[in-house]
Amino acid sequence: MAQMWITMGPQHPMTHGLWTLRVKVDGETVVDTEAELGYIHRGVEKICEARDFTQITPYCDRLCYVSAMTWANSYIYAAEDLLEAEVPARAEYIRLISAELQRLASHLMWLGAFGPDIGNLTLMTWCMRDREMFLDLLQELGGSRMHYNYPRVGGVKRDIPIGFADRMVAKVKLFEKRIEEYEMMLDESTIWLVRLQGVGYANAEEMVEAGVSGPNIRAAGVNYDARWAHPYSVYDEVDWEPAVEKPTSVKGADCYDRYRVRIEEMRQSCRMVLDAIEQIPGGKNTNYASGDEMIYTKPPNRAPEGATGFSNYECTRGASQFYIKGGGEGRGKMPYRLSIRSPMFITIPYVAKTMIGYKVADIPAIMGSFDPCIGETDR
Amino acid sequence: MDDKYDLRDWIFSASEDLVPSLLEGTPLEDNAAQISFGLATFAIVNIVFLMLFFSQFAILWIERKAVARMNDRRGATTALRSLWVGENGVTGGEWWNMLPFGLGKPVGGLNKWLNKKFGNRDEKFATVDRVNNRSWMGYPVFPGFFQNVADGMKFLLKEHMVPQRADKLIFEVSPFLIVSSTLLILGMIPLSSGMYATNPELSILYAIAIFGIAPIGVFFAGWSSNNKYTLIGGIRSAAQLTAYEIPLLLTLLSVAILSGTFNIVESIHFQHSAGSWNLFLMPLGAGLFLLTMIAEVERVPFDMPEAEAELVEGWWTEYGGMRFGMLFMAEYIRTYAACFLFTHFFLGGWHLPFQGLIGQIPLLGDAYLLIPGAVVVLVKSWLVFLLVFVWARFSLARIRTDQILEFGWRILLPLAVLQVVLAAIYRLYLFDPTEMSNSASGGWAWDAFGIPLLVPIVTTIVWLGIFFLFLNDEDKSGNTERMFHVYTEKPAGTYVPGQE
Amino acid sequence: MGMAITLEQNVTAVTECADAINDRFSGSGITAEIIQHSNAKKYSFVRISTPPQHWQALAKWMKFEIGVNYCSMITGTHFPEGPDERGWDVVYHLLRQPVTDQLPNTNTVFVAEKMVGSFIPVEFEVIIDLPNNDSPTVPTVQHIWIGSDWNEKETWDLVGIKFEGHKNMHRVLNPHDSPEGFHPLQKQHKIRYHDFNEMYDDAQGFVRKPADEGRVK
Amino acid sequence: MADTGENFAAFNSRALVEMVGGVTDEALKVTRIKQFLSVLAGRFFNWAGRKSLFTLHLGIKCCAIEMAAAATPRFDGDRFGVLFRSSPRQSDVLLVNGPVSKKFADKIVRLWEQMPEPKYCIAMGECAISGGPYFQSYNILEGVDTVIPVDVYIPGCPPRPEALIDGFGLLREKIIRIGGAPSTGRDSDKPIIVGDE
Repeated sequence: MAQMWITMGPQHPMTHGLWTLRVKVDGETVVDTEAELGYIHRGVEKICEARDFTQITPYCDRLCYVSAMTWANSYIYAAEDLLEAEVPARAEYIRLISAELQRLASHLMWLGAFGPDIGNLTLMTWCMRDREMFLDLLQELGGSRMHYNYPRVGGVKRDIPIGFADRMVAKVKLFEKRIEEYEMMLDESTIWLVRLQGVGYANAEEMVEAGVSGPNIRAAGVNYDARWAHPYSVYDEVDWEPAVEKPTSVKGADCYDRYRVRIEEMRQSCRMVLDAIEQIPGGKNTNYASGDEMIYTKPPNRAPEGATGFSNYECTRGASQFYIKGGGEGRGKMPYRLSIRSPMFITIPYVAKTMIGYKVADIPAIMGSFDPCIGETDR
Repeated sequence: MDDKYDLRDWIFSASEDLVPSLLEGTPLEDNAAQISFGLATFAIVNIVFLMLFFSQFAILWIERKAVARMNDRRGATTALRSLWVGENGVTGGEWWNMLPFGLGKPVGGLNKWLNKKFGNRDEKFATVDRVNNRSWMGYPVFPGFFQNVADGMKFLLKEHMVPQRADKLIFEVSPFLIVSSTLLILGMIPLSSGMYATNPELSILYAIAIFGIAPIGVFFAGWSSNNKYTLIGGIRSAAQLTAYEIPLLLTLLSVAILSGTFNIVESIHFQHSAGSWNLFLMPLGAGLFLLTMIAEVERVPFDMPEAEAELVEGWWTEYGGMRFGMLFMAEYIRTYAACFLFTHFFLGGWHLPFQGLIGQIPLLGDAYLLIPGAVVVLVKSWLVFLLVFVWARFSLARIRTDQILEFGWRILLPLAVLQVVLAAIYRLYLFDPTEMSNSASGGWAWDAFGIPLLVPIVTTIVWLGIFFLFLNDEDKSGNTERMFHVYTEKPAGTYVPGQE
Repeated sequence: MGMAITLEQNVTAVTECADAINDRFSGSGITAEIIQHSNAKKYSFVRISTPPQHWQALAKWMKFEIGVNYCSMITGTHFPEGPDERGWDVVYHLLRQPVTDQLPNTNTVFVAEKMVGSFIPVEFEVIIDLPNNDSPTVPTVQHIWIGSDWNEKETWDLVGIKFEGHKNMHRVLNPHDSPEGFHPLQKQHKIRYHDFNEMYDDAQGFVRKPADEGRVK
Repeated sequence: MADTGENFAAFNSRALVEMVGGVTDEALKVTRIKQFLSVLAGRFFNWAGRKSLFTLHLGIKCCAIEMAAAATPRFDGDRFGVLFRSSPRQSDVLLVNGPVSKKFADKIVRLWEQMPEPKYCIAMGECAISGGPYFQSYNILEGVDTVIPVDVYIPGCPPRPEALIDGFGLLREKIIRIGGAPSTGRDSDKPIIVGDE
């Protein structure tokens, strides 16, 4: 059969969002690919130039629709760099807990979307079922199911409610058992293994060269994580180890490694929040009023002339970075330029090239294993 | 043993009695025999077909609800009740007044009474009302059964669309090719020895031949839609069905060898007369049959032609409206037919489990034997559908195309040949034709060394042993190339270089 | 217990890098200084400012001599009212990551506190000031860091900074049929706000809803 | 008999056909079977059409996640016959769950045109209604109703899955009213808005 181009997207079950993958196939084999982005480009960077530093947080929530909390935190660290704000220790702990709960929810969403990619429909509902547990917990903090607008420059919006700690511990412990259930269903299914193993190799140096980060790199056997390499929050005080996979081939990490590393990351997140809630300064069953100095320090609301802020944050899909230029006459309350680095914007073109040589049926497996999120990609 | 309720005989004898007496004195008198035969055949064909066709809604319902339960959901809950309570209290006006002659008045009265009795009762929250109109006083009756009816009827309403650059003739014809060939399968499936539309001598061959027509329609459909997804889906379908047709044929050949007939009804009689269902004599064959059938009807894990993840909806992407509804229905009829064939070939058709033993118990045994054969067949095939097709579909992932083909050609085909050889050996050397008996208690043709039913018991145990052997044969540390083996580090991150 | 790079490690590595750059490129207009973040753990990073003509040389040197292997983001900014020598600037954020290929069945789990030398992750910020004219141009580093490829495309698409020598430059976020020279993050484009309705008139002919016509938001 | 052009038969076929036809017409008129059938069948088909709303599996932005959540255990839209199909040919409802950018505008119109009538459009979330938080953006349309006629608006950012399910309920209510009317000729002046009781 002659070679032909197939356009997958923008509306396609494989894309997990709105983008187009153009695939050149020779029979069932992928020969060439092209990624086409920008279908939900909203111009957030432009809009944020007309918002003050508190008003930007909701936009950062909406950058990535499955990990709102981590993106908001990422922005907040950049704004704190710009505004030179001090953050109380309790607020840092709460941020860590909220970010890790969000990471659990995000990875569950990923696993749930990855299941139908491979053809396993039950996985979707099971993962979404468990995701609801963490959304409930986050809802207790932020008041909304998805977009919390929770962190503030200089702290967090409000304290953890009374009883949150117990509910969270119960749910996280239940979830640790559920992870074993997933592993039982997936790792012991030969079909799952033959679909993922040996498919979609990507090695570490190539990925770093191309700008891939986060779990996708750790799947290739290298422990590199912004949480310890460019430390923020209190990750050095809680009990965790980075989740790293052993690659089984010189070719690097395959889809199975990327699946495993996220499962392990969920375990580590569980471990982290369980430890953090015990260590939290001020006690886990106290509730400070919002604005209390335990959870919030009022930052200066104007940035000095010519100041910049930068944060390197380990989001659920990799390193998200914010770079804010502040200052300027009359504009001290708003950023002069806010730039967002999205991990998936750089990863998706790379993944598209990774698919070359595999079968058409492997496209969703490879694409899904890298966990694309188009909200952050197109900004 | 024949089913007690010989519907076919009743209808034919009734027709033979009635028709000549009715036609007496008319010019058609000479042809009374043919006419009575024709009428009786028409009646039985319709009865059987309608039974098969409407019991298909049960299949759809079983799948929908079972899947929902596996997914921790509740599943469809649509009830007919909203026909008169409307939605959210909106009933579309007093439609009964639009009926002429005031004939709708009693309907209107009834409707008002029903609304008052079972309708929404102005709950405090409107949403409670909205949600509640799916049940009768809070008790759902066959919840969601009518969802599939609604789906089917809705397709009738939809606009018929043909893609502009499609090959219009083939695009229009291929759904009918698929559907009509699928309906023909139902023609020769017996519901019991007294309830079948037709019983050709070589009905097994007929079933396979008919099963082989639909793939052509699938390929036509995929090609004529002028869409790359459907094209790939159609080609995948053709490749896959070709690969799996041969093991399927060989498996059925072994069934035919074992029971010594190419007729479905006779092979069912054989299972009872010889004393053991084929399932226990050829577990390998049963497994092969199910695997190949899942591939034939294109369900997970062999649903590559409709792989939703990469091929949108596979070869039927471009079909909408009733064409899609018919294709959807045809797929379920094929699945249903596969369940029936499994029931007939391996589970003893209309015979009850342990019919010979339980039937000898006084009173209880008589009551046991009173269960109609059609009910037994339906229940068995629903169970096969539920335990094999639905369960597999919602707990397994999808295999890749090349893996499907490799599995079919390199694993299933040799196994099917092995099964043929085994069946011949069983028939020639382990089978005692003198012990066959078509009585209610059945025969004992599979005894060996004087031990009753030794052959099926040993066969089953041996194959179960082999199955468990393969199940636990994973060498987790030996193979570093990891294909097919779970080899992951756990817990991650505990490995420190230089400390091992 | 969790791990993290300590402040001493960070300061050591940052100082080493800054000194190396200052030594190597002294007198060419390239300066490296150590800046401390004022958020989180108050870590430091290297801020380099370079004239555009030396950027490729600097980039190559950084990649192969001090192991900066990761180009994470590129930010272009428009200063329409800025001085003549700084009408635009381009900021590169680069990272040094101790990532290497792994042999099968091995992995590298770093103990952060024990890392030394070039293994310590460092953050770089490269600032290139461009003169205030209509065609800001920077030499591309697409061939040095593959990761900068799409970043540069995005920067050109949104801000309009031209990357000299970039192959296959095309719009990535804006529609392909956007008018030539339309780069929305340039400051002459106001957002649709209050009185600025000119952004409604676009090439594809999308207009406001009839009901909203002339309404001020 | 020579053909004189006259027909001497007592009952010629044309007269028979005319008579039978006339009688049948009269009978149909008198018994008003057509009216019976149209009312009853219309009622039944309307029920089918509103109970089975297949939704196009189109995920644009945040609301897509809530759309997925609405199909999963806690909310379970399947209870109400809401299924997601990937092909526009097999869907009845276009659920626009995110901002429509200029790049996507003609694509979504094409998707809409690929869906067979009767079809319905639900604008889910602020972005699809009016551009939402991005109303000032240079690349976002002011709501999907600038390009597609919308039947139901579900406000929220994002609306909770319950709101989505309620939106489907209100769409059913609307279908009772409009039946299988083509999407071009509907009363778009009276949009249905969830929560606007």
